[in-house]
Amino acid sequence: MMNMVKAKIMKNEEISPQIYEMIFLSKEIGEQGFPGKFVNLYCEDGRHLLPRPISICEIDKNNHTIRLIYAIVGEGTKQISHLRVGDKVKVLGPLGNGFTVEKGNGKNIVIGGGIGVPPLLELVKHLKGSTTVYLGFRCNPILIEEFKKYVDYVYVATEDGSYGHKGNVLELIKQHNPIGDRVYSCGPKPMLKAIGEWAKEQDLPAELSLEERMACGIGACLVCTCKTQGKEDWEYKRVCKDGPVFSRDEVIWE
Amino acid sequence: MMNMVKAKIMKNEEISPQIYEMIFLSKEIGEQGFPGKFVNLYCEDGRHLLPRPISICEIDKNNHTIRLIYAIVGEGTKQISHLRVGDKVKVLGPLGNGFTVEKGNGKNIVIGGGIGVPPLLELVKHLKGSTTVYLGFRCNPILIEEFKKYVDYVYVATEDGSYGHKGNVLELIKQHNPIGDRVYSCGPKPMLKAIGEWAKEQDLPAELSLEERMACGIGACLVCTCKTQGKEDWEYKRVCKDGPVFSRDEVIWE
Amino acid sequence: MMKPNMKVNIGGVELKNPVMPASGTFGSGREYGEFVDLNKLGAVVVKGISSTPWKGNPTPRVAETYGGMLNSVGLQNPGMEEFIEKDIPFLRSYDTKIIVNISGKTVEEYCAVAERLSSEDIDILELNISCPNVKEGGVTFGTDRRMVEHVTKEVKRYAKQPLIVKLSPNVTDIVEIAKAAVAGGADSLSLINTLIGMAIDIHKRKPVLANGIGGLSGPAVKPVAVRMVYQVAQAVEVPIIGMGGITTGEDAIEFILAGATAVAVGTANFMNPRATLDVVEEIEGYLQQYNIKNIKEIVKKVCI
Amino acid sequence: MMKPNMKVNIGGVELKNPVMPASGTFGSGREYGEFVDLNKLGAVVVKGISSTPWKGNPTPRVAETYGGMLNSVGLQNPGMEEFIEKDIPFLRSYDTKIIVNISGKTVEEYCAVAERLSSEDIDILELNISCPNVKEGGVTFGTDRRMVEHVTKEVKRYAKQPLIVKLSPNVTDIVEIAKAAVAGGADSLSLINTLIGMAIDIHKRKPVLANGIGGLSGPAVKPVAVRMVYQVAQAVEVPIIGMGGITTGEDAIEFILAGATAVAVGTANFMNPRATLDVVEEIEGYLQQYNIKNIKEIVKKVCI
Ligand SMILES: Cc1cc2nc3c(=O)[nH]c(=O)nc-3n(C[C@H](O)[C@H](O)[C@H](O)COP(=O)(O)OP(=O)(O)OC[C@H]3O[C@@H](n4cnc5c(N)ncnc54)[C@H](O)[C@@H]3O)c2cc1C
Ligand SMILES: Cc1cc2nc3c(=O)[nH]c(=O)nc-3n(C[C@H](O)[C@H](O)[C@H](O)COP(=O)(O)OP(=O)(O)OC[C@H]3O[C@@H](n4cnc5c(N)ncnc54)[C@H](O)[C@@H]3O)c2cc1C
Ligand SMILES: Cc1cc2nc3c(=O)[nH]c(=O)nc-3n(C[C@H](O)[C@H](O)[C@H](O)COP(=O)(O)O)c2cc1C
Ligand SMILES: Cc1cc2nc3c(=O)[nH]c(=O)nc-3n(C[C@H](O)[C@H](O)[C@H](O)COP(=O)(O)O)c2cc1C
Ligand code: FES
Ligand code: FES
Repeated sequence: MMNMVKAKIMKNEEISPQIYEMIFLSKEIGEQGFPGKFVNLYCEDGRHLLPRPISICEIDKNNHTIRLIYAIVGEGTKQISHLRVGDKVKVLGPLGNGFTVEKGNGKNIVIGGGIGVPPLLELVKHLKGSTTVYLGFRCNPILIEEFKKYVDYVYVATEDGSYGHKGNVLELIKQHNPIGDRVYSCGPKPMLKAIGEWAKEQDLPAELSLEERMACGIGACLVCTCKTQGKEDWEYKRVCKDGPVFSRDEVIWE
Repeated sequence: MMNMVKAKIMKNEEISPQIYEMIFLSKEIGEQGFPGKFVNLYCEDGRHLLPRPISICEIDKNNHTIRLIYAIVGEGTKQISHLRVGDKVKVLGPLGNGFTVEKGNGKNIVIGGGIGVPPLLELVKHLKGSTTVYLGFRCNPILIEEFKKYVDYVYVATEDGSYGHKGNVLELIKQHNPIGDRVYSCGPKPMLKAIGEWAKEQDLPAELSLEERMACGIGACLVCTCKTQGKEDWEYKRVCKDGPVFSRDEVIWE
Repeated sequence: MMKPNMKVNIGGVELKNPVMPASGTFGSGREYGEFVDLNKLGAVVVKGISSTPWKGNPTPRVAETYGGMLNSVGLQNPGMEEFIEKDIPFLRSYDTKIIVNISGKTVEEYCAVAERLSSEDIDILELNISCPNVKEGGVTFGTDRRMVEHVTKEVKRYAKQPLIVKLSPNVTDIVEIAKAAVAGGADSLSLINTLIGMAIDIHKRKPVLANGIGGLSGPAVKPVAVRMVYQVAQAVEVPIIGMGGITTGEDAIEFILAGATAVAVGTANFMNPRATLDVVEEIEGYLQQYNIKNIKEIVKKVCI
Repeated sequence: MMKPNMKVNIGGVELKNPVMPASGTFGSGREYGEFVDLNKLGAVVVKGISSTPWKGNPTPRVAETYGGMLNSVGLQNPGMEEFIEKDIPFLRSYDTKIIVNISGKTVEEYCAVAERLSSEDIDILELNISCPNVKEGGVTFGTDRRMVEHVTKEVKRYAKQPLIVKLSPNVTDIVEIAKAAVAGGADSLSLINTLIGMAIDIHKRKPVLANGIGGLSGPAVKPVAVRMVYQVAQAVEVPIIGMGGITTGEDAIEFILAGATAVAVGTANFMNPRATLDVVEEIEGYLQQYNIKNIKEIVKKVCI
């Protein structure tokens, strides 16, 4: 069940250069939220018509609040960053399929890159068994201490070397060569592709959360497709509705 | 000299149903303002591109503030009414020619209708000689006490009879048959047309402030024309630049 | 206050009100059905259907523009058999009319779809000869008056249901095209499809859409759409379904005054999932405000 | 940082930078001269000039639309004699190029204006065969390929200055029209003029414009304009002046990447009287950001 709400903003602050944290109040979205799902935020500035999809970073079911972390990359996210505490934001959600949280134990390898890191926070809170987290950033890492609250091992790579390993997260993983039962990942396309290939080599199942430009966000308009392996031939699936989380075998990388 | 400024809003309040008063700070516009001139306000909401022309109601040269009175009639004025004290509003002005304020004495007859009343307030402050003011409203008259501060005779007509004469302002004038040397008027087109004809019958010079839909507001685009009598033939003049104030003989009513 | 009569008639089919989604923006109604009671719409118009499955264009398929958007979906659809099997029973469970938008790469393909659908339980067919996002068929049929008449006439031979022809705005003379469709036997016309546009990412120095160009829709195009509906309404007798940038009931009234009997809501769904229903209610509000008892009283009632 | 080279060449005339106002939105530069140093513009393009004074259309002549506007000025102008007397000396006092937009009701009138101006001190002529707001001339010349070639060829016989032909977007095939203008001898093409649109006041139930229909301009039309510039640039060799919704330097870069050698700023002036100059500075900023030394390096450099 999706909800269209005008949600009260409890927080909307810059937490790192050009990175904002928003917390808004919504009982409905809070109750139905799930790791890997996302919401649509609407700018309502008259000029930008399409919603901005943002992943759920954390859900507080007791306080009915949803936390988002978003980067200012263009006009829409800039508009959204101007909203003040107490203002209402138009939100549609929760949307998408979310990650499959394994019921059983086992070893989880969770890999995030850049602005793909936030949705993994809610994920690790739900995972059973033991979890190792790898996070990659260009610079200015975020959320590291928070991940450490829930998992024992958090490894970080930064491209500028300001924190942890200097370089990208895949190098770090290949160095560590971690043993695990499954992989969860979210981040930029090239990283996901590499993670997918690595997981395949290791023969690990992997769930990858993709991004694509969207319009409706609910599966009706078919603009957000990604190439996947169908039964016989390849087919276009909808990132917003059939995803954003796909298994590594499904995705056909271009 | 026109100025494009981001002016700080000192006041923006509803003073009567659907009628707002805005006061903003601008030294430049304050210094060059003059009765009958107007300013362009920009909505800056992304969707409404064209400026909204609003007449100057009062100028406080000491405090560098400009006062406007405007009615909410559509989306643009509604947007503008949402601006808060301390916000900045984009303003271009002062624009247009303004009224000719006679240097000499004599009897001035000033006639306003509806949202055409506010610009006459700054005018009466500048007039020499004796001045009689006639104001017409549908209902909810505004600014009456303020006019009384500057002139001895203020007569009011309201269509619903809630204040003063019940009916329109022209009836009131025809009843009074005031004697004067010149007429100044601002209000809806049908009223101005009637005032123009009445002034002609009485053989009084009259200055009428017109309204027309505008784009540039400075005389460049030729969208705001009104039909006037030229030397030989009729011609279209620009309300924004050649007006908004025209003499009664110039205007050709349709 | 008494509810105004909102019923309108398209090619002999009575719709309970003049509002429907625009093809391609509403899937087959399943997704938006979570926000909108489909029983309350005049009709549901489904996305373009072809004889065999079409994959559509590569992604990205959408670019936001000032007050509008470009899409280059390219008529991705599962083909008529899957559509018939899955979507018709779903839609028939609602008390609304079903309008199926049909696509083809050749006149024969259009005819094949029309023929196959003629025995199915659907109410109206809409012939899309105006999609700018496919190389063959689509807009190439819709911009030449002889082709418009020809394809309409051919499809009409196979269609059992009334036929709407959907026109492209990317033409010099929309009236000529509209007349050609009517000459070919169209029972109704819908307009406008999208304007052809392009957006370039100046940092990557390449088009935002993988396909290069795409179709412009949304509020930005409304003045062009209203003008075309007006011009066509002056020239033909068949009912017109107006669309292009409708986001509110006020927008819909503009089209109706210009000459549209019914209206479709497209891009606005993406801005507001309840848009179709909001438009129904706002049209009703306008009629009540002016004490108009029957919506037909204002069709084409703009005074020039 | 070194200033990039912004010089461009239109039909043999060198402009110091690629930015000019769009005809009809800037008068003859006097009014906007209070906000913008005209010396800093590549050229000033004046409003459409005809042989005798034209009164234009009745008011209202403007309607605001979503992200755009409609105008129906109808080429009001004082005629060429008054223009020559009053405006040329004013403009010549600035260090910028003068482009005169010419209008006519007949081929003969266009030719008469071109002939009269050929002996005047102006740099370039722009032939407006695309105004949607006049009954005769204007858009009727601009939508038929044979007429476009014919009128261009005729005017070319009288014009001493290089000739730009300004194209209408209200056509099925912009490339065909562009090729016709070039075949007629156009030294450059400018596009787009306005799209034909309409807005209806639903409370008065009549068009907002006294003229009924008008020309749509502003950011709303940009995707259509960029697409047409792109298509035309792929097909002809002459320099293109791109316009339609440019409000920022980023918008201008989009047109330049699509294939425009220069750009014109129209409706944006009404939103921001400094718009032309802001666009100059923002283009410069973009070139510096990417360390591009000469603007010519990016003309038509969109990769598909
Ligand atoms: C399922 C999903 C989850 C996401 N989660 C997050 C998140 O948690 N935090 C975060 O910062 N960002 C997230 N993104 C990316 C975010 O949606 C874009 O950064 C944002 O839409 C950009 O909007 P803009 O107006 O600032 O940029 P502009 O470039 O001005 O936007 C123009 C258009 O392109 C679209 N667009 C631009 N970049 C992207 C992108 N990377 N992905 C999808 N659409 C894009 C916009 O939605 C808009 O329609 C997510 C995207 C998807 C699809
Ligand atoms: C010289 C001049 C002085 C004015 N002074 C005042 C004043 O002091 N107080 C006041 O309340 N109003 C004044 N007006 C009218 C005011 O400009 C309009 O009411 C306002 O622009 C409406 O904008 P909107 O977006 O709310 O309405 P909408 O109807 O949504 O506006 C749509 C478009 O029409 C134009 N428009 C609509 N109504 C008018 C109108 N009556 N005159 C001109 N353009 C219009 C708008 O500017 C806009 O471009 C003046 C108009 C002019 C020309
Ligand atoms: C994403 C998208 C997909 C579309 N797909 C179709 C289609 O399959 N068939 C069709 O006839 N029109 C299609 N259209 C055009 C719309 O039906 C409509 O004519 C157009 O978008 C104008 O209306 P709007 O401005 O309200 O969106 C599509 C439009 C969009 C935005
Ligand atoms: C008020 C107005 C008047 C115009 N007058 C003319 C004209 O006289 N001659 C002409 O060739 N184009 C004229 N145009 C068209 C513009 O030059 C330009 O082609 C069009 O507006 C698109 O650019 P824009 O979106 O930046 O405004 C006019 C446009 C507007 C808005
Ligand atoms: S965004 Fe519409 S189907 Fe995914
Ligand atoms: S509004 Fe442009 S000339 Fe008056």
